[in-house]
Amino acid sequence: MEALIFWSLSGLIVLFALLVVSARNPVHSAIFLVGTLLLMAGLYILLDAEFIVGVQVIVYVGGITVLYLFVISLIVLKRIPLESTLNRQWPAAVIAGLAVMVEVAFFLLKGDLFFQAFEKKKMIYGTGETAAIGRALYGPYVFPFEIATVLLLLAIIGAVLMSRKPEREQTPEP
Amino acid sequence: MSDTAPTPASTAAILNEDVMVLNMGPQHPSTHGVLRVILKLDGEKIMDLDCDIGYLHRGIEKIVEHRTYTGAAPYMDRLDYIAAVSNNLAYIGAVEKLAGIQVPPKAQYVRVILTELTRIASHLLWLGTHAMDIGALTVFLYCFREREDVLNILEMTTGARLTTNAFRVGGLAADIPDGFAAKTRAFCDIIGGRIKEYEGLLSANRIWLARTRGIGAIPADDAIAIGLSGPSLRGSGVKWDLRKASPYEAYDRFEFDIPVGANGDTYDRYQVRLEEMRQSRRIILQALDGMPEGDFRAKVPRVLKPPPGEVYHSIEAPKGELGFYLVSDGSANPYRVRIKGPSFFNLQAMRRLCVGHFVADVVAIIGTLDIVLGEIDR
Amino acid sequence: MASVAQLVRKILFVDLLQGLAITIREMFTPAVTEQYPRQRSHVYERFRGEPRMGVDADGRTLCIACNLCAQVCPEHCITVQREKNPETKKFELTGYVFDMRRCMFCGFCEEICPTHCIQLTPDYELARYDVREFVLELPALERGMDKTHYRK
Amino acid sequence: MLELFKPYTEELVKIVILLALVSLAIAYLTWLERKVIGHIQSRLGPMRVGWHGLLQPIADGIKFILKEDIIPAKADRFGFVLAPLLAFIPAFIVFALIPFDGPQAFTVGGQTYSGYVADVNIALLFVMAITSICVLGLIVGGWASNSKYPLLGALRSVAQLVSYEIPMALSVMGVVMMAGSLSLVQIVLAQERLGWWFFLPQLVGFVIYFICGVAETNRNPFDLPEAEAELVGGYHTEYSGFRFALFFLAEYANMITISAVAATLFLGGWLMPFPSLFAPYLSWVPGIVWFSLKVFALLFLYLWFRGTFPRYRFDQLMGIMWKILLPVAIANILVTAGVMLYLNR
Repeated sequence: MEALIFWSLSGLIVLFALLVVSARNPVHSAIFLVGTLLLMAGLYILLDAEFIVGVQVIVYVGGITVLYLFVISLIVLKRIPLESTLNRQWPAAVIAGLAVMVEVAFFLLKGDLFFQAFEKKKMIYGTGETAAIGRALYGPYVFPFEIATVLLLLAIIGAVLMSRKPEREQTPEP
Repeated sequence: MSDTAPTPASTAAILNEDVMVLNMGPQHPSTHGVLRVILKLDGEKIMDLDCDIGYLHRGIEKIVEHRTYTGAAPYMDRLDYIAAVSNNLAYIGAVEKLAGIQVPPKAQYVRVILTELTRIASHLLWLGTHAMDIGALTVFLYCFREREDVLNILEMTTGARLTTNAFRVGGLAADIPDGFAAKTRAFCDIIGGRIKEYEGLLSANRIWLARTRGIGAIPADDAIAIGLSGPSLRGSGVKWDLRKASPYEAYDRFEFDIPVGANGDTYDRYQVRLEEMRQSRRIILQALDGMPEGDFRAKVPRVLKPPPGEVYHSIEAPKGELGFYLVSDGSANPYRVRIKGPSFFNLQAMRRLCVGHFVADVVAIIGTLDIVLGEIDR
Repeated sequence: MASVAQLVRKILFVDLLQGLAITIREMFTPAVTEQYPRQRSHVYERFRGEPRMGVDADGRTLCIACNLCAQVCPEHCITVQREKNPETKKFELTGYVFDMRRCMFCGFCEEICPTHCIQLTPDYELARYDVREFVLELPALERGMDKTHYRK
Repeated sequence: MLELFKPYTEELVKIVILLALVSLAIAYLTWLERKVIGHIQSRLGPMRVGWHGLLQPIADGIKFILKEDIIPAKADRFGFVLAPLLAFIPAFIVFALIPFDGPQAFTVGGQTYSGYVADVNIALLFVMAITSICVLGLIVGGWASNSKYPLLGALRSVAQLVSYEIPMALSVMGVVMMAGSLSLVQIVLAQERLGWWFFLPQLVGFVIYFICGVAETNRNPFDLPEAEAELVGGYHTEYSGFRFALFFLAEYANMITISAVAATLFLGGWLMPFPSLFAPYLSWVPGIVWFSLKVFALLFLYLWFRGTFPRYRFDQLMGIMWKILLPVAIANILVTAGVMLYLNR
């Protein structure tokens, strides 16, 4: 049963990923991206990582792709012509893709070490998954965690500053 | 459309920026008829707007040139169809002025009662639709419930609910029916409490305050310059009411106050109209108490041929100054009829009130101006 | 002090609760709805609805063919067809057409009629499927239009 | 293949029952809304189809199905067809996680069954996650209609829903901290152990949650995405027939979800009120009845609000969220944590 679900999910993920890059309409791409991300959440369920499932859906589907869609629909509003997805950047994309594949292959073949380390951590921080993540984040990893929050805060402030319009003269009051 | 055209700088900004042009109307739930507002938006902020009118043009001013003086009166009901009695009064008053007809006091009192009832009905409809534009559905139905009482009184007295054709040159169509006074008093008894009810739903409500305070504010000078009249003008603090300034009918015999606002924003206009309803109630009760006996109609020749000349007669309609300019060439038909409708002038303030606010405020501002397209387009 | 009280009221949603109290009270007051075909609203006798022509006790028309109604009608929707009787030197009615498509129910005709023949009656259910049915001739005016009284 | 599903028979049966019940509940929620608002406005609401309009929802459903399916010529067909489903399906998935009754709710043939489909240990997080998917339906629908009013409505709704998710998630954190679990069943059991429902200690959280819930479901006074006065109909202006019905059903399903989650988190789920007082007399009442009563009370609040309040403006809405709800929710978490630390010292 599990294998069946795994393989069907994986196949669908690959299919949707291909659709994401091949769809001409950016909104369609975003919709397929949602499908990909949701199916990946399915994989996490198979791994018994429920917390990650929730976070995956909230952050990626409910947050990030929604913002993608938000921005895309604003841009499409201005009638930017649809472009083919195969443009001059394709050699770079091929190289990047190959690099990722090599990485994945490496972990598949030699990755046991990392996974063993993770198992150990799991034993240390307990089995209740959400609580374990919380203990880990506020225990040994509190410093990187806080660094990440500060970085995100900076990013927000930067984004706000950049998106602020230059002070235009107000519409004159007659 | 108005004297408040944008400066070239902001026009350029409109052309260059990412402006979305949004056609609001002529079929739109909140434009109160067939008004088309062309909005130029930056996001949801209004950079500029233009009102396109004329979708309800019927050429009433021309039509009535081919009607007799008396036969033209029903057409005036179709101007501001929400306050048909007021239109009728203004037109009939103009004809009487032109022909020099004295109206018996009883007719004058009944005219005052019916006109003030119409003012309440008109303000009720305004309040209901205005509140509904801002999202308060329920006030709309409460207002219509009370308006129904007014319409019943009108139906009982004049024979119609909306296009009443209430008055005749020289007085009334018929004497007041039995039970008129009782029914009117009964209405006056409930309306005070009902106005309190609307106030309970709106006046202190934080959402209502947020949506109306400071929205569409216009100082008194600008309001006068644009030509606002009626509650829209009084909201800005100008104490100008034709019932006091140049009393017609029997208004000089009644005691009432003219409510004025302070800031000229949507909330002030709302308060002014609510208070006007109370004052109208006061006038109605005084008129009922002091109702004189006598004829309800003066002797008027069957074919009315006023002497050549011209006349301007204006009254304080629920929406503002409603004036009729009549030119007579001595025949049975008016030579020229020109209507000064308050809604048309009040609509001029749209751009002045809206620019810089949000799309959602446009509906609030259209609502607060209390326009009726039948009168704007004529 | 007043502003503190105001703030407390705001935090406790006093203004909103006031509105909620009004609506819940209204919820338990009887509705004013009239369920139209089942209940008919009271129509006052002055209501100007369907036009009718009166007849006397013998069933003869009250109309004296004076043509005043046709003259006073602002929309010219009345046509009085009449002939002068050479013996009595009086007009006699030969036909009467009331074009209700153009009628705006102003009531001038019933007001001017010297014999109270033409009347606008309180009947308000005037909807018809065929616009030709709105051109009424004398028999229809005396008999009344074919009524469709809506029922449940 | 059938063998594979054998272990899940209980769940499948429950899902079928749940789908039927929830669909019925949604249908009658529309009836209830029309009735309640009708009476608030001194009207009667539907009266013609069945006794007091009781069959009205069914008549409406038939009407929606029989209506012509219109897709605007310039609309994006793919998105236009997909959007109602994106809004509708997640709204129904959530019900699988809601405990309508306790772990030993029914006894059928000597075996006890629980009053929920699944007890997931991150159920609350999952509910939040699934409801956040609904947003996609709105924005895709608004965009795919290729019309200005729906697009404005969609942009508003996305900004509104994404923002209000934040204080909403924060407002329930106090409950999670007090219960020590994200599982909805465990949260109710924690309230049973505590002896009082969480809305007393977490009153602030409850109020914030409910306000956010009203905003999340686009209901008055936060119904800007579909503010008919300004935007005609909002993101579903161009929709008609059954596709519109799907959006409509999703909105009402979301209302029920929000109320059900609120009842579970703050009002003790299937628990009886004042057990010391009522337990001797009312212990025969199944927990699902209590749960339904609580959900109904919250739904009535929704309808009552709609019958009373005007509508906020968009910028004011965002201001409320960022300037009031978010800080208060965070303060609520800090205070709860502080008190808990003090008590557990």
